[in-house]
Amino acid sequence: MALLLLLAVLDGLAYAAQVFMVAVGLTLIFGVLRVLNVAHGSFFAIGGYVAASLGAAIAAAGFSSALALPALLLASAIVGALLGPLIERLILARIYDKEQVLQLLVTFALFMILEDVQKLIWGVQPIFQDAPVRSLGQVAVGDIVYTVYQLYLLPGVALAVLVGLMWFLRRTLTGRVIVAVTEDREAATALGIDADRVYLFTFTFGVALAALGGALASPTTSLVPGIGVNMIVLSFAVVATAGLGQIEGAALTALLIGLGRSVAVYFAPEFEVVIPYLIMVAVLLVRPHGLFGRPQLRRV
Amino acid sequence: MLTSTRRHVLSATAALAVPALLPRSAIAQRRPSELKVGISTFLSGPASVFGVPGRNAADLLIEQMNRAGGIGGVPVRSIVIDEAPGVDFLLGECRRLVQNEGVDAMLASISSGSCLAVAPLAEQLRMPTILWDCGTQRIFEEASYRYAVRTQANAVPEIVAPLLYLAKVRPDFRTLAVVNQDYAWGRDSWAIWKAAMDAVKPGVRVVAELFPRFGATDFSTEITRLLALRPDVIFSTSWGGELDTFIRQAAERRLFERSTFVLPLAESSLERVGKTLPEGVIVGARGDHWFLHPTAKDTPLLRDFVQSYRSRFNLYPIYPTFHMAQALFALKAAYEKAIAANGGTWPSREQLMDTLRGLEFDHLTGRMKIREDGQGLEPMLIGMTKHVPEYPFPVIDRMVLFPPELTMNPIGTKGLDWVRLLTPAAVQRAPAEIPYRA
Amino acid sequence: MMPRATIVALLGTVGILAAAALAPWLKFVLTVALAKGLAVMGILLLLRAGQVSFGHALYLSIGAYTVAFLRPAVPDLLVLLPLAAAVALGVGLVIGLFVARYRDIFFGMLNLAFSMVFHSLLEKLYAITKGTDGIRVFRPTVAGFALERLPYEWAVLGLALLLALGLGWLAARFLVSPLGQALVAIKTRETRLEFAGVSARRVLLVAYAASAALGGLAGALLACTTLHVTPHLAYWTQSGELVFIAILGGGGSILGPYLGSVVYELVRVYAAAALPDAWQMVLGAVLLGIILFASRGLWGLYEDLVMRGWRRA
Amino acid sequence: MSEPLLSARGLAIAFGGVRAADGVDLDVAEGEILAIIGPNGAGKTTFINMTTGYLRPQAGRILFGGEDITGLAPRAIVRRGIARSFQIPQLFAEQTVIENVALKVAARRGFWRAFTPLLDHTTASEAMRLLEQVGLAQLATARATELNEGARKLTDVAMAMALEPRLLLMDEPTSGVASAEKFAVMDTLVGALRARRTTAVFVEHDMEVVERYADRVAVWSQGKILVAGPPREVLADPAVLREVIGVETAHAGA
Repeated sequence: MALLLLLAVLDGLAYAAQVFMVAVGLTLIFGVLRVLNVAHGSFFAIGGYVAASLGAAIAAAGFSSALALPALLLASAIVGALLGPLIERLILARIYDKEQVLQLLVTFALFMILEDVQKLIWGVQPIFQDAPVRSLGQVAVGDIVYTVYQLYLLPGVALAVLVGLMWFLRRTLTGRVIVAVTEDREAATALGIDADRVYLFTFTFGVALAALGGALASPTTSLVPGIGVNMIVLSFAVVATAGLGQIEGAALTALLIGLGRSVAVYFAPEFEVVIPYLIMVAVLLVRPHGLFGRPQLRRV
Repeated sequence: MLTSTRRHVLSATAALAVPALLPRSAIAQRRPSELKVGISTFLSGPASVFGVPGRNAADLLIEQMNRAGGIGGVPVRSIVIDEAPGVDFLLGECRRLVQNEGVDAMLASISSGSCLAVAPLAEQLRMPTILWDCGTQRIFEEASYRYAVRTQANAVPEIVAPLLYLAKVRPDFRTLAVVNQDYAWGRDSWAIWKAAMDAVKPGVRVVAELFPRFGATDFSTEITRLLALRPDVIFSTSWGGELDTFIRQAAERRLFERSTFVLPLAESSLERVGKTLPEGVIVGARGDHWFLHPTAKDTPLLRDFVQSYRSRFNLYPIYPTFHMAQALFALKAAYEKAIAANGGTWPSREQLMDTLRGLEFDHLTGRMKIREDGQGLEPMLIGMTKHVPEYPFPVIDRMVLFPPELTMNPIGTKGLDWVRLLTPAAVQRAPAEIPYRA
Repeated sequence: MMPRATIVALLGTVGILAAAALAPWLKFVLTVALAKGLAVMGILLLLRAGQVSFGHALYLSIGAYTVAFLRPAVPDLLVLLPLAAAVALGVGLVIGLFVARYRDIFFGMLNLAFSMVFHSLLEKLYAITKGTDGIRVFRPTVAGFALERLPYEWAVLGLALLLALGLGWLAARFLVSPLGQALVAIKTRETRLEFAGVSARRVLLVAYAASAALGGLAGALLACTTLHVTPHLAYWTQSGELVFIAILGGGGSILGPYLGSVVYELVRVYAAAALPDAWQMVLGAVLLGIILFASRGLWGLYEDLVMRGWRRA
Repeated sequence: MSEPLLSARGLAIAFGGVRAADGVDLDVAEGEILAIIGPNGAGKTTFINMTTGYLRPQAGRILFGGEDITGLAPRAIVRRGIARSFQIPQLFAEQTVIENVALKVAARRGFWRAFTPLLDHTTASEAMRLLEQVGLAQLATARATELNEGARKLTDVAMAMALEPRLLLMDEPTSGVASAEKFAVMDTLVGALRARRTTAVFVEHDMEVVERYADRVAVWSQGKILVAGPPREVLADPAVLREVIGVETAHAGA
């Protein structure tokens, strides 16, 4: 029983890491831009596809498979740098003054477009590039074999991203400007913060994080059409549960979802699918503004 | 005021004019100048893994057919529609094909839900419809259709055959776990397997029933469970990207070393997963087809098809391409038989359907028959993976071709009831194994 | 304003009937569009209050499955439709009591959560719902008459049109009533409403329950049109589609949902016919264009183009 | 002396370290017009916020017509007959002036009508009467966003009066109003109040306005009521001059 629980916790942690990586970029973008970015799932998928293509190119060129890991980072940087500014400047920037629902729908339209773009570029055959997983090997817990990638690397990267982001947001000037905009957009703009640049930077950064989520997932899963769709709903649930733009909240929510899911798979598999939603409803019932969300001052 | 009213009328007419140009009815008893075939398949979403190869096969085969004179001397043209957006959209599209494009026949759908919705519509519209890939046995068990037939087997033999194979090659297994996708096929196939297993090999203990969400990308928790439970057999009817992912993740964590896998749809993943899939895994192909089919692989028909498919799409054909071929070959055979019986005149829709029922026709890997209730009868190819130097992916060894008599319920029975009547003796009636030959 | 909208509505009705008569296959597409238009009208009510539900597919599927389950016992269309609307209304009231406390993303996501839970129930309770295979609905009688395919299709289209007109008229009246105006007030400054002694939560609940009933009715009409229901109706992309249509049509008039819905279905059909591999891209591009260049939707575009011309004339 | 309409006892509230109210006792008699003056940030608006239920006092009680209304929800307090207007009027931006007022009329007369127009005959004519009283009749169909500040203030007051309150609380009714207009605005406003015999409390910075329109003045300073009485006496009080008006004038000059 003790071993069983340990295994459930390990599985939960590994899954939580994935969930966090999927949701953190969306949380950041939502916190600052207040745009619920449906295209986030597309960026996730494109990150995965670009990483897989890079990995395949590396393998084809005969380079060492040790390069496969940094290639994941490179892929997310490429996707962020290419798509982020393009979409933010060309599309989002035109509608910041419009209603939120229009902003959301714009990203929905983008999602539909990008969905077909992926299909045109990468086809419909599942793509799998697991060199990074293989290069790291396995590790045993009791007599249960785990991959190092899943047990150490994914949670490690998630933790690093969490700590790095917190440091960035609290200790650097850019980070504190972002926090200021998250907390009170009007006040921050009144203080002379150049909101345009903050938006551009945050969106690009968020896209890169989404792509990183996809890139990190790509060695463990097949990339198929529609892979982004599933990510969207999950990350939406995380953002709402966490509280607006709360990175720590996203981490805690991911942890709850990860552990909840693995406990469900072990003891009540029927409930696995609805775990994120049950957690969300439960959290919002007790804390109407999310785990870490503060009620926005009601304006009279 | 007057002018503006006129403008209204004008714009309304303009809006009407577009669709009004389109409709035309086509109930042709005369030999048409072109045979239009509507094809519904997945062009987007995860099931496009099957849908696009199916469409590709149709494109290739129709080209070849037309070069050889088409069907009954009439060239064939396909109109493809996407079934991914759901039933309401698909039914609208089917109506468009029938009532506007005037198609002469429909080849319908991969998803069982789509087929269950399209078959009644075919009936209403009197549209000859061939169900080309969907698997649910419910269609012809719960209703009878005059205008719909199916040119492949269904879920019952697709599940019974691998079970009989397993019982034959590993008669000693005592525990089993299932990992199926959480949707109708995953649930249906498990219900059939469980009922049949209790009849053929009573006393096997099911240690885990795992149904990860459809579209899941991570099976690590399930794999941990399976590693800890150590079942003798792991059964999964998953397919596409999810099956690939499951195989990779299981292989990386050495699950294959602990349990025997039964993967009835894995033929369609072999090329993609490559030798990550170890030897000794029981695999199936949803019917009597594989590009190295043991009895047909040296026939010019299959060899040429595999070659031209490969050179065009850079992949080996997988089961949906064979299913598409079966549907097109059946259509051609039925038309030509009906024309001959008609003394050379073009058959009516009803004549076509009457001919399809009971039709025997040749396809890429052999000869098959459509039963009187519209259900196709084909053998089931089941075998075991083996690594050979000729291919960068596993091939199928120790193949058994289960005949329909052994695995398919007779007309008028329900598959799920029928499998409960199976006996352990059924295992012994399985034909001999055929080894892989290079 | 009002008489002009009435003229447009009547012209639209004639147009739809003429199109369905000239092109039989359009009859189905238009019936589906009208049914969805009803649900979108519900979305519009919530949009007036600035709230976006990402889960109204829940009510669509509740309506559809109510028809599927009750059809064996209740054979008539004219009974099935109000029953479905009533069931959806009941569920909407219960869920509304909970979600009307929330705003913005929380409102949207809680709705999403409920619809996704229902979606997985539909898939999980395989023994009852037949999972993703769905349930076949046998053609119901209409006012006691067992109709053949063609008259039945006309009957459903006619009913959908009548419902669209009648409920559209009611909804238009609702929007100028105190409750309807209070919805707009929720969007601009909810606390002010509280200082008038009006419970914003209760106002939103009324609109929510109405939108649920409209969704249920739409779902029931869809079920009676397609005669086959699947859990896909409850999936979040369907909810997104409803919001999509609402924005496409424009929130300025009660005709917007129907305009949006008809255009949406037609664009999808023609895009799928022209580019079967990239129809999503076409739809996405149309929506993008509308939002960037005509953010008041098709109705707004119509007002700009036609009404302005009208005034000049 | 008859029982006061509104009676606050020992009200206290602090934000962070700032004591906005620190044991405030204040009575408002039926029918009077009371002005509250005091330095910026002294807690005058906080008093309105506490009385209308937007903020809950940390200590003390508020009685209205003898009933304890401390901590009730804004909605419940409105129903008991207390309405307010705001320092910065936030009208319902998407609606016209008459619709803004009619919403409040409807809120009083029967709000739960779903299929009859907000502007039905009775509601519309009552809203129009209110607009006439504040002199805005000619702007009735203008959009709320098109008004100048004075008209916005008056609309806001008309909206509050539409609730037919027994007590009306107004937060700086002349701030933002051009000084040429302020007496005209106040004349209409106070005229309407007197005509309806509505009790009113208004927070004000402009001493001319206070002197001219208030029956009584209360001086709010450092979380307490420094002094209360008729305008002439209070505004002549040297302590008040030093504490409040001195600061005020210096501030206004800056």
